[in-house]
Amino acid sequence: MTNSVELRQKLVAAVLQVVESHAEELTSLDQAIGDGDHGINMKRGFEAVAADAASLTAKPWPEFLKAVGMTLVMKVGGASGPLFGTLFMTLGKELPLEPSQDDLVKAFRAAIVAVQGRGKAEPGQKTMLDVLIPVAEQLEGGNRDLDALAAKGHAAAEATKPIKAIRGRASFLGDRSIGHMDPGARSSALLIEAVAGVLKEVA
Amino acid sequence: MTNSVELRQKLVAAVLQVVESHAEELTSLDQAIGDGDHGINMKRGFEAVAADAASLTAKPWPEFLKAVGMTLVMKVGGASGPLFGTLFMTLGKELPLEPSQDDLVKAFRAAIVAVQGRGKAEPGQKTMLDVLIPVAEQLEGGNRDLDALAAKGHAAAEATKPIKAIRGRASFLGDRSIGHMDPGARSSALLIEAVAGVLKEVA
Amino acid sequence: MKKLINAVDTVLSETLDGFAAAHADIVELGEERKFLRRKALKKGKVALISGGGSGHEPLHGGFVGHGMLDAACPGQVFTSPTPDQMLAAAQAVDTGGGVLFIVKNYEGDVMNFAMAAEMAGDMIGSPIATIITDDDVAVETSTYSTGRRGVAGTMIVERLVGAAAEQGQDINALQAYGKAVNARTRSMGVALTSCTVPAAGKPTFTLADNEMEMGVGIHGEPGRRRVKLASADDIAAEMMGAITGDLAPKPGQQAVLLVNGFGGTPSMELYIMCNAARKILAGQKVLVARCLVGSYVTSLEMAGCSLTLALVEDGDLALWDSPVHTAALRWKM
Amino acid sequence: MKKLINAVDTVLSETLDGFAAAHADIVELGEERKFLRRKALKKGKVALISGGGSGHEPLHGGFVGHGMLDAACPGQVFTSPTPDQMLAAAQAVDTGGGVLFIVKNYEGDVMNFAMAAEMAGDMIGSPIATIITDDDVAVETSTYSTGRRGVAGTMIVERLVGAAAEQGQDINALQAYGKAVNARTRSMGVALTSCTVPAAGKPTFTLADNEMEMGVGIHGEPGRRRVKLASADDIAAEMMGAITGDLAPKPGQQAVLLVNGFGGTPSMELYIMCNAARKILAGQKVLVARCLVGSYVTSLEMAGCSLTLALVEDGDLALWDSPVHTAALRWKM
Ligand SMILES: Nc1ncnc2c1ncn2[C@@H]1O[C@H](COP(=O)(O)OP(=O)(O)O)[C@@H](O)[C@H]1O
Ligand SMILES: Nc1ncnc2c1ncn2[C@@H]1O[C@H](COP(=O)(O)OP(=O)(O)O)[C@@H](O)[C@H]1O
Ligand SMILES: [Mg+2]
Ligand SMILES: [Mg+2]
Ligand SMILES: [Mg+2]
Ligand SMILES: [Mg+2]
Repeated sequence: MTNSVELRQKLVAAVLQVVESHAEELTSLDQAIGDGDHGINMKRGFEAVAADAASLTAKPWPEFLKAVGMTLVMKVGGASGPLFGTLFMTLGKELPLEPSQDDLVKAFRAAIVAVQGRGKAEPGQKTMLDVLIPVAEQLEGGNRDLDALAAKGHAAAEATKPIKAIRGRASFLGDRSIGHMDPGARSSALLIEAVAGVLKEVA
Repeated sequence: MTNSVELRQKLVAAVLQVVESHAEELTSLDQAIGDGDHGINMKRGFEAVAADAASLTAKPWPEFLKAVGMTLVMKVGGASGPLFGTLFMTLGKELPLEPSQDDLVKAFRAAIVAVQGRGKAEPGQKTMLDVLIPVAEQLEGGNRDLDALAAKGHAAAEATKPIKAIRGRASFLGDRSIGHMDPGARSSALLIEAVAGVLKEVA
Repeated sequence: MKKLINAVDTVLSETLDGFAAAHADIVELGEERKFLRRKALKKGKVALISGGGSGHEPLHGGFVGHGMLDAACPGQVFTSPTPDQMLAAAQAVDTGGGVLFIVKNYEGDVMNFAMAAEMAGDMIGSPIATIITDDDVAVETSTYSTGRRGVAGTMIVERLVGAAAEQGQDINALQAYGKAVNARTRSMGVALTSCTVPAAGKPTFTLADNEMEMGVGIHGEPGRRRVKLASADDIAAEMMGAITGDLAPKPGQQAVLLVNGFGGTPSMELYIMCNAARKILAGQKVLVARCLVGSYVTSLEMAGCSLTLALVEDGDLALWDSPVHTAALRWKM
Repeated sequence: MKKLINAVDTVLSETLDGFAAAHADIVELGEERKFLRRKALKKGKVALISGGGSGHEPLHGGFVGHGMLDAACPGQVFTSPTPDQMLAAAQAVDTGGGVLFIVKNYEGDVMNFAMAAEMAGDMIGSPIATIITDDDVAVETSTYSTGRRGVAGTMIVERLVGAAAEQGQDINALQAYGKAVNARTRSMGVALTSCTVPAAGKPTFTLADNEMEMGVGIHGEPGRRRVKLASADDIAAEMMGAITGDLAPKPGQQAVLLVNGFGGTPSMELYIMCNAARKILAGQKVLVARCLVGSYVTSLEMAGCSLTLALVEDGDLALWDSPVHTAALRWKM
């Protein structure tokens, strides 16, 4: 198995790659039911993370994740900045120096709870939570297959289409938000797939 | 022959009709090389004349023409308002109470001179003068055939196309004014045709 | 995308540089362009800080100066600014009287300002308080949703609270006053065309030649419904109807009327809308005590406008009329 | 045609009604809406009257008030007003000091104002004088042509002469001063889109998605040439190049810079152009003493902007800074 610095480098690279290659798609999704900046925001944030990769990945897991979260908070802006920032920062706060799989599953749930606290949203309101929570539940249910995890994320993102948005800018659309995939759900699924891909590769 | 009140009424009606039915065309010509208001301006002016027709046509020829000119000055605005206004006002000033054909020819020339004074333009600069002057010359040359007069006006308007504008808004276009008919030349030709038509009818 | 720009990436920085240079008598640009601040601070005065995504100019930077804001934090186009910006601004303009954030009700703005307030800790010695503006009646409120958006009415809150701050009111009084002004201010907008976020490169939405978006937000977010283009009078009637239906002004009530262009609509049309709105208000015996007509809270080059009505109470008009000197609003100085 | 209007025929009258109502503290609408006049006149002061086709708002009505114009005569959209309007305005605002017409150099405007001056006769007791503004360098001058157009620089003439009139200068001095200011003021514009005269119902011209009209006038009249859309820096370089090429400012020369939006261009882009223009001027060591950025002399909803540079001499800046209170320009009152 790769050493953990290398693993963090791979994760940073993979996440940047997926966000950059899907930035336009995310922006298009946000143009349909938001304000058309989600891809631009995510790209700006993960580019900042990647620009700082050398110093960030040298830190141990908790510090690395907290720093990634803080970078996202300070660079992404919009709604997704504080939310993804909170997700990563909380992961960092919750994880021990040498996390086990169980630690990861627990920390992921804690991070989601923090995101809910920050955004005051519930599942079923057409947000990133509608991907994060089903994925957490599958993990908690004991299925830790990485492909299945990625698949779950994408299926959950797909499943935001029929939902009427209650939170986020899409909520201003009311019924007209129905039929469109939530941009933050899509980006969450992409991030999960990217992370799963790296973990699978090094497993 | 019709009495002169009736003749003035017919002239007012004919002139209004030709301006209204060609307003869009005149505006289009002005959109190509000016500011897109010539048809609108002419229509506003001659509608005001027509609205006042009862009182205007009751006046004798000199007063009638002066009043038409003053109405145009006060209602048309733009470059064409003072110019057509001056044309009609000068006709009124120059004509005797019972004008002969010769009086008309002389007054027309005097009116053109006044228009030149007002607008500081010379023939060949792509303006209404390029219709008014050739028509005056044909009259002065002894050809008083009304159809020929109308034809001369239209031919002269057509002949403004290759001219590079030196006066009026079209002059800002420089070489790009070449190839387009001057809107004021076109409206002048139309007015001449309308007047000739009425005179022929009552002749 | 047809814009007078050099590159998509430098739109914001060049805008800020141009703005700071043009208004160097009143404002200064903070380090790394994190904020625009008022040049002359007043010791002990509560510092008013606002901010939000860019693309709404002159909001908020155009309202930095005497009688309005002490600092404004510009986010990327239509993207809320980040907490480091509010923190840097607060450090720069806090003079001991406390810091009051004025935040438009969007989840992004609310969360980023909230994180800044939480992170402030020891960095800012003074207390921090927040006013959230949510004047957009186009959004139907519901307990589950985010609530109404903060739109053009925000500038009325900034003006009145700014004037009160200038007179030395304390942070609690200002926060209470700002909330009260917000509560009697309502807006609604209509778009005739979309706008293009430079980085996106194509219009946020599309409208057919005979369509308008009624109840549009200031980011080109959709509103109540997409309908056929109507006359100025009919549009004003629907917007004012929603506003006064919600505010229920009594006959004889005084108000400030703001007819706000979205960026691509010229002055003539705004005055036609002003005329239409005033006729409606006159019919309801609402007295327009002050009237602003212009493009103050925009959505890039979107064509359209919003109407805002702010009911005024004792003292409001005196504050409104007090000296103000900002790039976009100036009188008596 | 997508506009916030009720009917093509009432665009002007409703605009004027809305404007007069919104700014009732400063202006009044004359009979039959022939002119907008300043509410409070100053006995013996030279009366400044301007006017021209509508569609350039806030020019000229937005500049009626203390320190600028005494009256403005609005013509139909893009059509110069008629002599009866100038005569009625002159009768209303002449207080014995004489009447000074400020006229943009278009044949229509020049002829209509000239006819008014000729007709004034006994109606106006005081002398009448005229200043013609012709600041548009896009038009190559030639002895045979009409000469340069009067564009955005006109507002600088109106401001400075207005300030001088307020200080009691006589009509001959004001006329000479206005001519001098005009002579050291130059402008040039660019359009990214056309505009639509309401009564015409369709755009005056069309530009492809990647084209701009360099040297455009304020009625959508074509300018020097139609070219590919360029960067803000390149556009500013061409426009400023033409301006300074003509004015030939010396290093250290002070100037007023006006970055003027044409109606459909938002604030961000104007500040980007401002930034670009200032960099060029700094390179030539021209000192921007005062800077205005906004949509002051427009062409309906046309997207684009103009740059204006006015070289200043002794006393100009003091006049510029003196109190002004109009709908569109206001300070120190
Ligand atoms: N309150 C919230 N809770 C959870 N997720 C949210 C919330 N508000 C917005 N989101 C997520 O953020 C996404 C939008 O992010 P982004 O476009 O970057 O920010 P903004 O909406 O401020 O422009 C939405 O698609 C949604 O998934
Ligand atoms: N100086 C001039 N002398 C003679 N005719 C002129 C002059 N200037 C303009 N014109 C005529 O006026 C016409 C334009 O009229 P119009 O469009 O109504 O006014 P404007 O140019 O002010 O918009 C031109 O086509 C031209 O024939
Ligand atoms: Mg978004
Ligand atoms: Mg014309
Ligand atoms: Mg956003
Ligand atoms: Mg015209």
